[in-house]
Amino acid sequence: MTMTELFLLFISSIFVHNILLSRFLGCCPFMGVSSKLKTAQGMGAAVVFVIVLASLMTWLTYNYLLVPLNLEYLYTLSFILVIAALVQFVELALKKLNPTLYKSLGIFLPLITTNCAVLGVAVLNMNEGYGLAASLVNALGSSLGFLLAISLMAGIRERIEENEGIPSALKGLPMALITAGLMSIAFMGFTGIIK
Amino acid sequence: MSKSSFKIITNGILSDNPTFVQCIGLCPTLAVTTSVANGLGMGIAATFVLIASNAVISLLRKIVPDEVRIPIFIVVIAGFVTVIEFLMKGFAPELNKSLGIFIPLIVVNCIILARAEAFASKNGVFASILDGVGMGAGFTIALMFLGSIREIFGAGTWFGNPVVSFEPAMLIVLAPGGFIVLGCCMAAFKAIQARGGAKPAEAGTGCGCCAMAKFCGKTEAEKSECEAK
Amino acid sequence: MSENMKKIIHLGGVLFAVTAVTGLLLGIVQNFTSAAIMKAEQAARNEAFRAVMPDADNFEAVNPAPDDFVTDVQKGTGKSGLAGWCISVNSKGYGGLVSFIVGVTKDGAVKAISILNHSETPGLGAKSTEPEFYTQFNDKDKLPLKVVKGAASAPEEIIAISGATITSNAVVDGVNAAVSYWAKNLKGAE
Amino acid sequence: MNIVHVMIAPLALMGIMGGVFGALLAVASIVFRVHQDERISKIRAALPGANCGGCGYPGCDGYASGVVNDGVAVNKCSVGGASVAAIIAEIMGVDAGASVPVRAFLKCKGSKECSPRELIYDGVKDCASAATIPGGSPNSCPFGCIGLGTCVSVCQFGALSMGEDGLPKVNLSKCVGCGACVAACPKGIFALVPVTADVIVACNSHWKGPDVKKVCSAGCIGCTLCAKICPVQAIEMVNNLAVIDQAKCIKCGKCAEKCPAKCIKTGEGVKVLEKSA
Repeated sequence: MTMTELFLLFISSIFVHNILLSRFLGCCPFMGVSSKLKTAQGMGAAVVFVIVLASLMTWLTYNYLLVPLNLEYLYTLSFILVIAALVQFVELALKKLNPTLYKSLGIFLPLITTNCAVLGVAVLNMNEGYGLAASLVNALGSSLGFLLAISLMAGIRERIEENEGIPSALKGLPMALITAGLMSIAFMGFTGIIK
Repeated sequence: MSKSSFKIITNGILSDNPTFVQCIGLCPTLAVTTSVANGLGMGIAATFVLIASNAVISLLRKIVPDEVRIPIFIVVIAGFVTVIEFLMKGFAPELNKSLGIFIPLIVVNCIILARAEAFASKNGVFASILDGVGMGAGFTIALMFLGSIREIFGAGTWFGNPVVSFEPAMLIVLAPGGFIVLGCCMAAFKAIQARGGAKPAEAGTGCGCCAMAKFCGKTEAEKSECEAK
Repeated sequence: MSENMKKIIHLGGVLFAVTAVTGLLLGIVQNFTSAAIMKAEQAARNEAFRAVMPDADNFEAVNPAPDDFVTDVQKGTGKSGLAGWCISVNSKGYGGLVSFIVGVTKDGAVKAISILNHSETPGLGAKSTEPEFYTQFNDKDKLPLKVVKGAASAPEEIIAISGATITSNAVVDGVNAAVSYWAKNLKGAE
Repeated sequence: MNIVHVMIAPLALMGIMGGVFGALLAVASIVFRVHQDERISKIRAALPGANCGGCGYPGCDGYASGVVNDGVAVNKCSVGGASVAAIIAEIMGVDAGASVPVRAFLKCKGSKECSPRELIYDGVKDCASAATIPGGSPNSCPFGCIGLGTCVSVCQFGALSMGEDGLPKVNLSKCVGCGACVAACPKGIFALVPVTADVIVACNSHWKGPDVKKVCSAGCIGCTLCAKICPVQAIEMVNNLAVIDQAKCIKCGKCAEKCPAKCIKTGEGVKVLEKSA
């Protein structure tokens, strides 16, 4: 994977194959946490941190534990075990080492364990057969895509809360879903920027 | 079947429908409902995993130390998901191909862990199994309902055989369609509930009402205040 | 320290037990289903190869020399011996890689092609999977192929999908690459 | 189909991974245990958890760590009252000390009949913004209650409700004395009054008599009669407004009878005392 290919992969995983808007990974927190911009960015930052770390750990697990013992079929079990343990470890470490960061970032950590995006990226890296560099670049790109999408969404939803024009049935989540649909159409415009 | 157990099942389908009321498990719901067959396949797979993991988790609930509660639940769920994956690969390859990455992702499907956390780790085996059946049925019905809407309008077919004459709107079957169709269905669901006099269950946007709130970092006061609503 | 040690052993032990038992069960289940999985995968692959090489019925892999287009080569032998080659190709389309198989007969003509997967724009590039595009490649012996718009005047011309010239070019380049690969390393092999 | 590969390998690998992670998490929970005085969590459990701030601390967590770390008085939780104070004292090994519960009291009788509303105010329905208009209040008496219910909306315990006479009513059984209404009222009409207080001046006006008479028939006109009649001199005139010192007051009620404007309320505290005693 040459440098240009890595860069193209980075750009495509942020915009073209945005993990939320075109791959549908990580929608539960995307809908739940995107009502306020500050919490959304906190969640996004926590997700970036966890996805990159998790992709590194899962890549090592797959290539140095599962493949040599040719137990590839255990990838689901081992990946999610690694991720759950990692998230719980990070939460404990963060609470002790940096309480202020824990206040803003840490409360999202338990939600991230069940976030489809983290395992999704890990499994995608495996399916595409990416090397270590490519896996990390894809992880970083996808998680930045997540941060971008959730921040945009939070910004829009904050404005939606104020205006009165929305019919009562659409208030809250239905409106958020339709907004996400329109954002997804916008992101479809990015296909093709990578030749 | 005693009255209360019947209630657990209907609770899973109607009043506590995971997709329309609790709004959890959105990832597969959006991605997989491009066709009814996919929706049905994912629904059945998720239901099997839900029932099996609920049963095992409620069996283990006494011996699980609290610090490692989440990893243990996840390992049990992952075990059953891998079993489903084997069965799918062996006996339903085309369904496996169309569902693709979303089979292993059943492990992190919020519904299953939420039910394990909120219900199975507190109730008996039989009640947990019933809850799994109820929630699974609710999820499957929601998936098939969305799947048929998207397939009829997006591809003009139903279960593969053509049904509609007009030119189907490709967008419905694509990524944005998922969001928009689910949004409209949820709005309709809320409107019907509102007009039907039943107090519209507040769609769980705040994390206070989410079944996963138990091990979320928020303080007790915020959550108790929301439950009281 | 013993109280902490007890806690470490307790937690480690419980998690060990649960994961070990799950691992064991999966091992057993995998053992029973692996035969079925192998068969299903083999069947799917063969069916894809047979689509492009109808008169061959078993295929064995030939380790391909590295090439930026060709990813896999299968030697198809039928009743009358060597029937042809199934060359899997990946070429850069509009939305990403388009991967397909090219059936090349033993005398170098393109028997047929079948698109495996792609991420082209739906409604445009995705039309490459529809018969009226890929059947144009059936039984093409005049090579290399060219993409034209509107109508094909000569046999080696392929009509591009309207609005998806990049995809059409990608497929034709892939086919030409497969044939040139065949000419380079597989010609005359028995 | 050797047994080792099929059965032992997955069992061993997953088992070892599970065991290692279990041990790792155990070590982490020990090494990273945040040193928190367990008394804080015990006190936090005893507190009602309404995070109302009545004790002057940011929520119950703030108060609990305050009690343990800064030695704050154990009876400041007005919501919990004496019972919670006793538990905390016992946790901290300190004596509870008398803590008299307080209740909110409206120092204004300027209802619609006594103080007619001249201006029609249709700005933002909130006392704080109504208090910013020139003249300080849409009502004739600038010290009086505006009546737009900010206090009602702020009260977490549903103890306040808007009366038809335009003044908020305090439901003494629900009021826990958290002081939210005192902070919210732009005119400072609400005051936290100890339950034992029985005689309280229900007016907030510092104008002289004639001006008060023009705007409100129930306002204190600063005639100082109550101060003179009081046998224990518990009443003091603070620029035309009578203020009763609850410590000295013997609750004889003479001032209430003497007051021409009838703006001294009696019998407020007694009802609550019987109930909560």
